[in-house]
Amino acid sequence: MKKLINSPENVVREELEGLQLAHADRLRVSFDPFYVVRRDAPVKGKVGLLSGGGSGHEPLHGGFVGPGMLDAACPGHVFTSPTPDQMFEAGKAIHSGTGVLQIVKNYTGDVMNFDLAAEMLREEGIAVESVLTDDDVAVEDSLYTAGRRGVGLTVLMEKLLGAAAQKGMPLDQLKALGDKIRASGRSMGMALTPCTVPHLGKPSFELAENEMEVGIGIHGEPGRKRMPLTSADQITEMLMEPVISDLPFRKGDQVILFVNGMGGTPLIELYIVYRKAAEIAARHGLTISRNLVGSYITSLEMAGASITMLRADDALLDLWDAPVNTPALRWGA
Amino acid sequence: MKKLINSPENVVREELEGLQLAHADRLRVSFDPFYVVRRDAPVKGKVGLLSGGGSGHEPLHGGFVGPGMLDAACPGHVFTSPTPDQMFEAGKAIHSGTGVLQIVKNYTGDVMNFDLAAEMLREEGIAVESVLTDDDVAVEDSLYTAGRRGVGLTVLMEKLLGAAAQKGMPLDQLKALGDKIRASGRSMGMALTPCTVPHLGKPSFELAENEMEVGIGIHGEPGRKRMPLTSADQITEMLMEPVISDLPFRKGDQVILFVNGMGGTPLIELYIVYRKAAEIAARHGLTISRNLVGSYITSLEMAGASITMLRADDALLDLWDAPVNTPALRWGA
Amino acid sequence: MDHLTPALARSWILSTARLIEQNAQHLSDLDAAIGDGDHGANMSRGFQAVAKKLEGDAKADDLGALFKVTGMTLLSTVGGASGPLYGGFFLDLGKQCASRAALDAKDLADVLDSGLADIQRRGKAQPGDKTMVDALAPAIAAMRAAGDDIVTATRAAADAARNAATATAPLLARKGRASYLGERSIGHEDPGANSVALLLDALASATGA
Amino acid sequence: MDHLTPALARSWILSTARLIEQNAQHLSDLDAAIGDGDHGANMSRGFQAVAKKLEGDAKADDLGALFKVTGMTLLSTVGGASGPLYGGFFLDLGKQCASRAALDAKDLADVLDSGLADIQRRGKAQPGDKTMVDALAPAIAAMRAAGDDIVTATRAAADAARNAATATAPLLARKGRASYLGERSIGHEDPGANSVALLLDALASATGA
Ligand SMILES: Nc1ncnc2c1ncn2[C@@H]1O[C@H](COP(=O)(O)OP(=O)(O)O)[C@@H](O)[C@H]1O
Ligand SMILES: Nc1ncnc2c1ncn2[C@@H]1O[C@H](COP(=O)(O)OP(=O)(O)O)[C@@H](O)[C@H]1O
Ligand SMILES: [Mg+2]
Ligand SMILES: [Mg+2]
Ligand SMILES: [Mg+2]
Ligand SMILES: [Mg+2]
Repeated sequence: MKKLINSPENVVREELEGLQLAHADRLRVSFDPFYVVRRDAPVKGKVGLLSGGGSGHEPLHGGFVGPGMLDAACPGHVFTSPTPDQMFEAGKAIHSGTGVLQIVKNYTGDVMNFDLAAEMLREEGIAVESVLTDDDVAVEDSLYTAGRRGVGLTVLMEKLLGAAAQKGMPLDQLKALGDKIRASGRSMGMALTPCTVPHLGKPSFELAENEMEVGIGIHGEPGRKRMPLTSADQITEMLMEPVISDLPFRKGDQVILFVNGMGGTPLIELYIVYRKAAEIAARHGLTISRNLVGSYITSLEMAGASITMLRADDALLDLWDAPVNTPALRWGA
Repeated sequence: MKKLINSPENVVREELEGLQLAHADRLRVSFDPFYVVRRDAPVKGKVGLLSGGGSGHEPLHGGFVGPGMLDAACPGHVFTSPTPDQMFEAGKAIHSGTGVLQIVKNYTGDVMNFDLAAEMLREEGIAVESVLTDDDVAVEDSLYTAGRRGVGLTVLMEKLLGAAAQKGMPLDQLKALGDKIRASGRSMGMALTPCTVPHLGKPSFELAENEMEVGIGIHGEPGRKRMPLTSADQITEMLMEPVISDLPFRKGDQVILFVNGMGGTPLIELYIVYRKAAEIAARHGLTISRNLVGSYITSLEMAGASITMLRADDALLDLWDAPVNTPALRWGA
Repeated sequence: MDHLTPALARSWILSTARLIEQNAQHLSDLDAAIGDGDHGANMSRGFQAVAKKLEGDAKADDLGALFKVTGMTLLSTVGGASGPLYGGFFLDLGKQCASRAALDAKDLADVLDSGLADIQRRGKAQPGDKTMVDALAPAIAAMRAAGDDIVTATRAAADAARNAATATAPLLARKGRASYLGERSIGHEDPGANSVALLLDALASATGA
Repeated sequence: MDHLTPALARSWILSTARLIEQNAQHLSDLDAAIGDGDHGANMSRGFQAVAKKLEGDAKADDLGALFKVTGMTLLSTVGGASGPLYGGFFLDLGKQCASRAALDAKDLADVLDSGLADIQRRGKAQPGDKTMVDALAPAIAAMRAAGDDIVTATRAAADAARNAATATAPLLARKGRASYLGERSIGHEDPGANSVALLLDALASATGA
């Protein structure tokens, strides 16, 4: 295991210390329990936006705390859902009287821990709503699984709801908007290499030099199928096709196209994927109204990429364009 | 070799196609010869800022083209300096009558090719100046080497001169400012893993599971010394100490601290390095007035990090804070 | 020995902590095969915290308080799917035992059954879904079938849990992360079923000691 | 055969392109050891472009034009350090030959010496710095020493370049990327010296054919 760390136990704490030192102008970090919060929280008259999940997906979620996006983020241990006391304390810290909206990726652990936190917050008299992301088309959505995983759409959800909350949208409307976004976005990812969770010290799965794993999530879990490694163009087809046909996206749709790196894949390769994804979108008569290319929701140092598409009307595009000022996503401010 | 590419020969062309498709609002790409240029070039009354170098360091330089930073960037093949005809055509495209400033990393090939381009541009009656970056303290700067390499400082140089050019600073003053920045910044880097140049298909060097390479540049060349892998804190000391003592940075200095990832190192580790770097800076009585944490000047998928420090007065800090709107660096716009 | 007293319950929890610690790597290895490889770390972090809490806490001298502090601590330290499930399980045990000095074998089975119901309410897993439920349900059944002697009953439960954990291998996972693997989850034992087997092994040791 | 005619010069360049192509991997391997591993790719990209240019260009029928088009093409296709050095070298040859129909052995040595000077002016390398200069300089000296027969002279130059390229191994690099390695550059042959050896081998083949 080759990592720039001091000890596996201290990875999350030390990362948070670095995050706080680097961005003290925008955020502060609570260390007991762990959460990252806007420096100016609670923001008067604004619904508090709360997210979180296992660490190892940086910049998600801590790097998205700031004006125009999240009010607080709760990091768990690496690839492990955070605990309810974190969301409970963070929720209280960001509640300004207008309630708290939780953005939760659909993983059994995340859902149960956020649910517990919501109960605890409600007992304090705080109105809480939750929005799920479950955009990963690699998972068969049926009664017989834990349901689709929340992956790349989470980044777009946090940006869009962040903008809406910043504009003063009340809790129930935010919840409805979140559900609409949830219903309008789909993702699929693949890996060229596994990643190594620090305290395990060995790769999460094995892949031969000529193999890739298609349909991975973001937790270093193996994917749905293992295949011979092929070209970027073919891989992009393999990701785009199920994304498009699942929603389905239809001729004439405006979309936000998000090409995401899993952590160890350089930007040069993401643009090669973007090129093909844009070509495929055009072939289907889709208009790419906005895009995002980079490593925003990662699996440690895993090499690979995921593609997320969100059908977006003009109102969503306005929210996308609204100013955002976080460590990892910033424009207009 | 596991990469999201189609064929080694087409990596640069296809990456540029993706870059153009994703950022057509800000830039366009010339394919014969290769260069990336601001969509609104030439910008009236503004000195044209031109840089370039081998590909494989993305987002450097193409990702830094846009208002407040570069007017054009010339990408060579992977890890190979671009050719003079590229800089010649790009230089003509961005010249609005007030001349062109070249930002050149100090590598034999880059220097010679940019020099040839400058000669060609001058023959066209265009005023050309060049600023070198040679901030890598890992290289002994003596008569007996090619001199220090230009590494991380290049990113800061492009941002700062970009802001100054945007404000209308004339060519000779830009050149002087560039020389001042050159004299005020130092860097050092290390690698945990090598990288693989696409057309070579095998790693640039070999490193055992318990080894690291200290004093690497950004071209996949082996570093100055190979050592047993140690903790992030000790590695950070190993990078910071020579950076501080070389300039030297002195108690009371204001600095911009830049912790850079080499491409395959996740953000979580960069913040662990930042944490220690900030602590060391404080120990030396340095004030970190601004910082940058992320993978901005990379070596393909190499895992590792570099640290750059630049002594900055208030005028430089103002330039740092000025709006910038490029694919990879953006704020205030 | 025919009752689970607060002293025995405390030794149950502490001995679970020790067993989890010894088997953490194995639990994580099982989780790496069909999940994300953190089950051992999660459980060991949680039970180490519980052990520390109990060692420094003389107040937890009745069953209700003991299980409550165990549940609260697991809830705030384990995380993942197993945190709320194990945490909720012990919180439920705490509620059931609030006013009881000790449990006989039948009480114990009832209380565990209530805890199991809490796990199923929260996680919505049915027997056969390849989760911790698959070890806990047959263990409680075996405990009931074994009669009134608590030593025999808990040993029977431990054996049943162990066998049931092994028997999760051929199942197709329908809950938790392993369900993402579909057919590929077949052939691997469920990590949570294995940690349940340790929990019940510790219970048998505690009552049998 | 006592002159380098345009036809022979053309066959020199084309045969260089072939030799570079055959040895590209080897040149890159040498460069990987002490540089960045692209010398073979750079040179082969450049000389393939030159070959294509020459095959489609009947006009380059005098020495001056032939070398000029070679230099211009290398300059705009090779990149790296070797691009300006080889490009400038051939541009200089082109200038020297502007009004000459053919070169005898002595002329050829003079012209190559001028090209070498251009390389040194641009790259500031001295003999012993472990660069292409270390192969080119002794090759020209051997050519002069071998007398008037161009076949003998170019064969002597090729042999000297080959030996000199091998002899760069023990040197400490002082120019180019290899200089960053300091002591670690010792023990590896210089890639550029090796491509010069191929260039002169091609010259000997062209005149001797
Ligand atoms: N819905 C559920 N109901 C019951 N048990 C579950 C459920 N989901 C997961 N589990 C149990 O949790 C175990 C995994 O726990 P752990 O690895 O700690 O959490 P995570 O899956 O979040 O990484 C599984 O082996 C399974 O026994
Ligand atoms: N300053 C110099 N003078 C002469 N030759 C040089 C100089 N710098 C580099 N070279 C030659 O160039 C060769 C490397 O070329 P190449 O690998 O194509 O370029 P780069 O070093 O830019 O990757 C070296 O082996 C050396 O012979
Ligand atoms: Mg987990
Ligand atoms: Mg090169
Ligand atoms: Mg797990
Ligand atoms: Mg080279």
